[in-house]
Amino acid sequence: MEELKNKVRELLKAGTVQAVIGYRAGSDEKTARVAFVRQPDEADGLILDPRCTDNLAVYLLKPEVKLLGKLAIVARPTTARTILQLASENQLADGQVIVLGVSADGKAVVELASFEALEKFVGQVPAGLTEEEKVLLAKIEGMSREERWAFWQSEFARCIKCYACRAACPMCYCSRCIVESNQPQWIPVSPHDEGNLEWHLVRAMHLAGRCLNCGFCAKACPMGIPLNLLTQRLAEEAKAAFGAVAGGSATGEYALSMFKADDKEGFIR
Amino acid sequence: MARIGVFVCHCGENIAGTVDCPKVVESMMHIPGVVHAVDYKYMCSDPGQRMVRDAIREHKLTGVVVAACSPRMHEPTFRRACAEAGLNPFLCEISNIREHCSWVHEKSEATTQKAIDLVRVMVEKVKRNRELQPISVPVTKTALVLGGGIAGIQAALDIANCGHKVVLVEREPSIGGHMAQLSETFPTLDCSQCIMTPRMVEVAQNENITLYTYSELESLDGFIGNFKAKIRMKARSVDMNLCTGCGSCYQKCPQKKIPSEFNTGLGTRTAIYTPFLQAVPNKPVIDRDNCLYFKKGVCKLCEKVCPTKAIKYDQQDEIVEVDVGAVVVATGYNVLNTGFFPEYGYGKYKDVITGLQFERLASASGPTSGEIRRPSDGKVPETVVFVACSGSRDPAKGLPYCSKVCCMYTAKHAMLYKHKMHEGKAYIFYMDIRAGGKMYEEFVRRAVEEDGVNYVRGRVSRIYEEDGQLVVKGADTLLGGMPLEIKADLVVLATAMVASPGAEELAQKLHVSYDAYKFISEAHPKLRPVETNTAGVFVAGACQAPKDIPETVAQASGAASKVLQLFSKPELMREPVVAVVNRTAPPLFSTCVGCFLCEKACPYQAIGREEIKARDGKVLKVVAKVNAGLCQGCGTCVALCRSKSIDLQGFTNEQIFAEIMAL
Amino acid sequence: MENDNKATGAFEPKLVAFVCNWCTYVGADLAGTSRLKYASNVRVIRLPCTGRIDFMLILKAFAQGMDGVIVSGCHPGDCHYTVGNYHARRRWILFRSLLDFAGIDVRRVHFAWVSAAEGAKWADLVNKVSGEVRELGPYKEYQGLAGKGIA
Amino acid sequence: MAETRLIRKDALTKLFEKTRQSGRRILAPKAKGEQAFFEEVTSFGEVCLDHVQTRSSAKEAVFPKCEALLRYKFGDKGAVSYDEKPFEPPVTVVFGTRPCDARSLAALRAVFNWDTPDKFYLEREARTTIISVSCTKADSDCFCTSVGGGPGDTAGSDILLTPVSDKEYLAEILTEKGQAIVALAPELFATAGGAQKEPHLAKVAVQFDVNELAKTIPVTFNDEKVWQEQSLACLGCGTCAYVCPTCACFDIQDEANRQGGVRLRCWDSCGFSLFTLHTSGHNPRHVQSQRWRQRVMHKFSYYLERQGMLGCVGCGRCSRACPVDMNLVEHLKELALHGRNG
Repeated sequence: MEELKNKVRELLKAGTVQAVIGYRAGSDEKTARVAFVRQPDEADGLILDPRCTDNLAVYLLKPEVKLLGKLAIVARPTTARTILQLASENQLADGQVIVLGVSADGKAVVELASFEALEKFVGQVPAGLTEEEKVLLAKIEGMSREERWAFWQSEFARCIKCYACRAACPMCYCSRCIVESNQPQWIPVSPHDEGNLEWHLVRAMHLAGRCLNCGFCAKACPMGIPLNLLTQRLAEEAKAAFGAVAGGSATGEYALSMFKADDKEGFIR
Repeated sequence: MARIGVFVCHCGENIAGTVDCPKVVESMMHIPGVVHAVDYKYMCSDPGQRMVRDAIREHKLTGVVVAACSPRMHEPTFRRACAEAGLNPFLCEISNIREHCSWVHEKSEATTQKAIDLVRVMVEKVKRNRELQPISVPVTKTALVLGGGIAGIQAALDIANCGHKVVLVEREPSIGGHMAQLSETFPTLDCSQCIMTPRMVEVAQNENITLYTYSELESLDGFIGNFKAKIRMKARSVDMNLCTGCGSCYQKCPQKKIPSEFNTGLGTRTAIYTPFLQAVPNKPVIDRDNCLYFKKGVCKLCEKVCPTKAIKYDQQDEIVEVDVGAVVVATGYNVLNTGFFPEYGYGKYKDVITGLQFERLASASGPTSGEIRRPSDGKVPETVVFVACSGSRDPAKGLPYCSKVCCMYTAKHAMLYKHKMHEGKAYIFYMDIRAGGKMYEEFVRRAVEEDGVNYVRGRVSRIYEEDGQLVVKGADTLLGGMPLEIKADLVVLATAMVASPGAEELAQKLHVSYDAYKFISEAHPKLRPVETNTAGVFVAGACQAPKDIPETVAQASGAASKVLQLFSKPELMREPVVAVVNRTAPPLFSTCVGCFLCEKACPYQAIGREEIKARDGKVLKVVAKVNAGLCQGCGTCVALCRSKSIDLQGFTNEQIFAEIMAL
Repeated sequence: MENDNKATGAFEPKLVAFVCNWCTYVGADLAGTSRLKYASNVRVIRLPCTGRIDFMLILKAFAQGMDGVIVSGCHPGDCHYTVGNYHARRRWILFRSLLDFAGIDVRRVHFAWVSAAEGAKWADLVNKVSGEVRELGPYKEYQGLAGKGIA
Repeated sequence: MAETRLIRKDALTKLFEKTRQSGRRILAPKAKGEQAFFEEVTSFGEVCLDHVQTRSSAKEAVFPKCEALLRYKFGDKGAVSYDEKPFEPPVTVVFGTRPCDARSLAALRAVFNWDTPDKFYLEREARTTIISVSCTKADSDCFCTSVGGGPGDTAGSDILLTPVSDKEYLAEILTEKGQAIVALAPELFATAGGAQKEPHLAKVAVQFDVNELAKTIPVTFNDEKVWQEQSLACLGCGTCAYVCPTCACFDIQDEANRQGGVRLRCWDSCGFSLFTLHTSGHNPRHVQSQRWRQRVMHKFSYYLERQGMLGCVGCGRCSRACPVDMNLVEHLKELALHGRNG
């Protein structure tokens, strides 16, 4: 922890960066929240513990945050992968952000100034679903189709279309989301059942091959819809079908921008 | 507010026979925005087109839907008619109620309802059509001709003689193709090489033609007028610039027992070789699979004897890239693998040969210098049996199609044999005689009447050997299926013509379609016989379907004229079905967020990047930009774009969405 | 699209086909030229390439009351645009898996390669899909979404 | 009017039955995961009153997230015919609201009955009965007492139940609508005797002086820095507005197909950047700090000016639901301090 604070102080003192995005204590003992550290002494307030799960990469593209100057960011492996994925989608340039990579156990902190270093860093941490997540997915997959439909309908029925899932997702950076495209109006704006189903399917498809499974969308959902299951399912499919895993490199190929001549196609007549 | 006119064609009885056309018209009048709807017997006729033109003027139409046959038939017709009446042609759409409706369903209410639905869908689309302007693209006036047989040679010469550059690519070490292998040609019996070799030389001497032999197409990118071809020049192991073609090398080469491809395995060649004496270019290649040096690391005799030090063992394959505006595919054919009919004993009995092998036997330049001697013992055969349709017209075991040339060349073979061996007996087993062609029927009659060739109508069931003697077992159907056994000294199988090896891969490289037999598909079986479904790629000769020399030459000249037509103007007008990236009010400028995932997916590398700058030159945003010249309008980017910032003219999101909503 | 069989009152499925311009559309033309007969349930929407077929179109078709959807284009290797169908295929693989996971009946979404030469395959495809969807009955689940959740 | 009775907890099952038999639908908190949401229930057994606060507010009953304002059909040539059916929203009992939620109705009504009476809102409200349950516990996000409410506040409720023992609720029957519910099963309501609700109520500390805040907040209006700092973490999602019991902003959408369409009113949020976006591309509130300021100013300043009441009932939902832990009270205190210091 001291290591992190020292690094942050150093970076700010040297003027290498103007702000560091990290975590600080939140409203209660169970919560951590984002910190934008701009003075070396503010580094004292930084924390790094199991509460710190938000994918802070979402702030790297926020215009107001960009105005702070050059940024450093405290990144667990998932956030680091997010940064690489954003890089592969031309949203971040090499050297634009200094990443303070936190090892999976949350102890070691390494300064990663280039994408190459970041790639090595994430390469050491296996990506993919946890056993717990796999069990939950398998549970839904194990349902009959009618049960799955009923399950998701009951979940989606609560959706209020606040788009917190979109706001929290670092990969949802479109300057105009498809739901706001009204010529034509692809997805009904209204939070009725049809509009909700279409929104959640489209959101998931748009993240297919791009989702880093940080879980911020589900955490952000005020209605408790487990919508990260959808993107997890697609991530699993993309991995199984194409060997595609998002966030491995800054020049990574997007699973849907490429193909193999022998991609499986058992379902096509 | 849209003012749409709907024109429903009866197509005689073709549509009106199953679809209630007046009812279609009536239902259109209830759709908002439709101000005029009418049906007519033949909308594509002059009076029909006039109805469209008049209605555009009279009703101030902003869009036209013609409900008729497939847009592939008359979309250009009606778009032209609209343009003549002052309506942008891209405001006209065709609703296909013939091929997709009246021809495939019985007369019923449901069929009429389907027609109504299809037209309504198109009405909703056309309401959202925009005026578009054709895109002009520059044309590279160089043609790529693939295949150096008679088709390729003819096309190359025709194009080159009109002053355009041609790149001619041939897979073998020499041009000439199958025609160079033939002895005499039907129906004139003039010597094939006598008419072929001068044309080959003409190619070599034509300064507009760049010849790449022993080369193959590696890839073709781009689009009509602007292709980029990569050609793999296989390592010849001989420096073409240094070699004078003196022939010392192959005279000294110790590897002399290699079956000659040119002589269809009936003669031999050396490891360093030219396929035949009149080869163009007349410079050898080393067959590395058979060369002692390449196999065992010793020999190098050819290097020693070469007076110009032209032998280069370390030569590598080389890729050359050429910019071309058009491609003529003339890659020819192959003869059917005789493994198809083991009962004929090909491969088992040396004296059962193919028609092409007979050509070499009969050819003055062949392994027997034109004397017809059988392969097994060199004896001049006294009885020769020819088996027509070996594989052709045999859906059960062989191929369902007719190879078209076998009837004629079999007659020719029998005649050539009889001319050289007057006492010999020639039998031809045939199914039907197909001699449709100028002087063809007369030619066959001559074989029967003047040369005494015995035609037996029936199939051969088996060829076997009995006491060292070939026996052909068949039946004569004209004699009530009487079984027939003929003792033969030589049997010639008129094997079917099939696509040349690698035809499928080539078609895929060229992005042209091909049929079930890997013959390249023409764009239209009647009206566009030398075009393919890829603009700028034309087809000539037997790679399209089996055909004889006159037809091949005619088609090659046809393809050449299509190329010349393309080259006749500095620019080519293309349909504006291309993708565009949107523009919005500042500060957004475009909803494109610059992820460039479309850039990676575009099959044509048509998507680039554009900086949007403020007045002071500061870059505000980098967004995708479509190069309209490169874009072919597939729309893959559109489906990929999450924010729908890129759209495809002619098939916009708004249009397709409206079509679905109109279902 | 009004397609209920008025005479018998039996259920007739409503189908839409999104097809590419160069293979399946021409294949369907060929079925016509060959006067093959097939079920009249399907309405064809022509797009340049399967690569252009947005997955949204499939959702919108169901929302519009379709009981089944056909998506068809050139065989692998035959794409007029070289690789549009390969891109489409990847999209379908993921989208289909998502639909299934969300409980949407993937037996109502049919993907097929139909070449310009396969008029008979097209006719057969339409007949088969019509038959299969007829067996499944109207897509009540999806159609039932309309208006649901509006107070 | 107010009458006080006692009702046994186990009698609520019967009351629910009677209520439903009378044709009323009942909305009540139902547990889902770690949260509770207002949903339609068929029996008291489904109700969960264990949570300090439901995630979503009860405004859904009077101001649904998606509400049809108008339905129409297309005829020949697109001619429009309107569905003339009278507006008849369901007769509803909302059970288990907290006093803060009950109080929020006044704030909503102030908006919907302001310049032009909104028949949809007013009709729904007229047909809705609120049976609240006093708070016996609170959490750190609760601040009703800072904005004029309280854990046993009766404002806005038709009946207020306060648990006075494990088995009994003290029932304050506050309005005619409340009486009507009692009348469905008067035998369930016993005389109150001497039961008092105050000892059972949660203790909610006052966190700031709302009157002072009303004066100091406008001072900070032009202090861009403070708004920027406060909103730096804001992701611009609409969650705070959507869970807020008093947020009344809505968007109107027409959804139509070939046959006809419906005009819908859906919730909206001033936190969205598109909320104020003009067609020209100009956005008067073009940065998140301005949008955050709007939200705070609206609730604590503009509402007071225009409606004579606060636009906040202190339920704390926005703080609880915010995905990035933006805490309203914390920010309000900071603003008050800032304003005080000029």
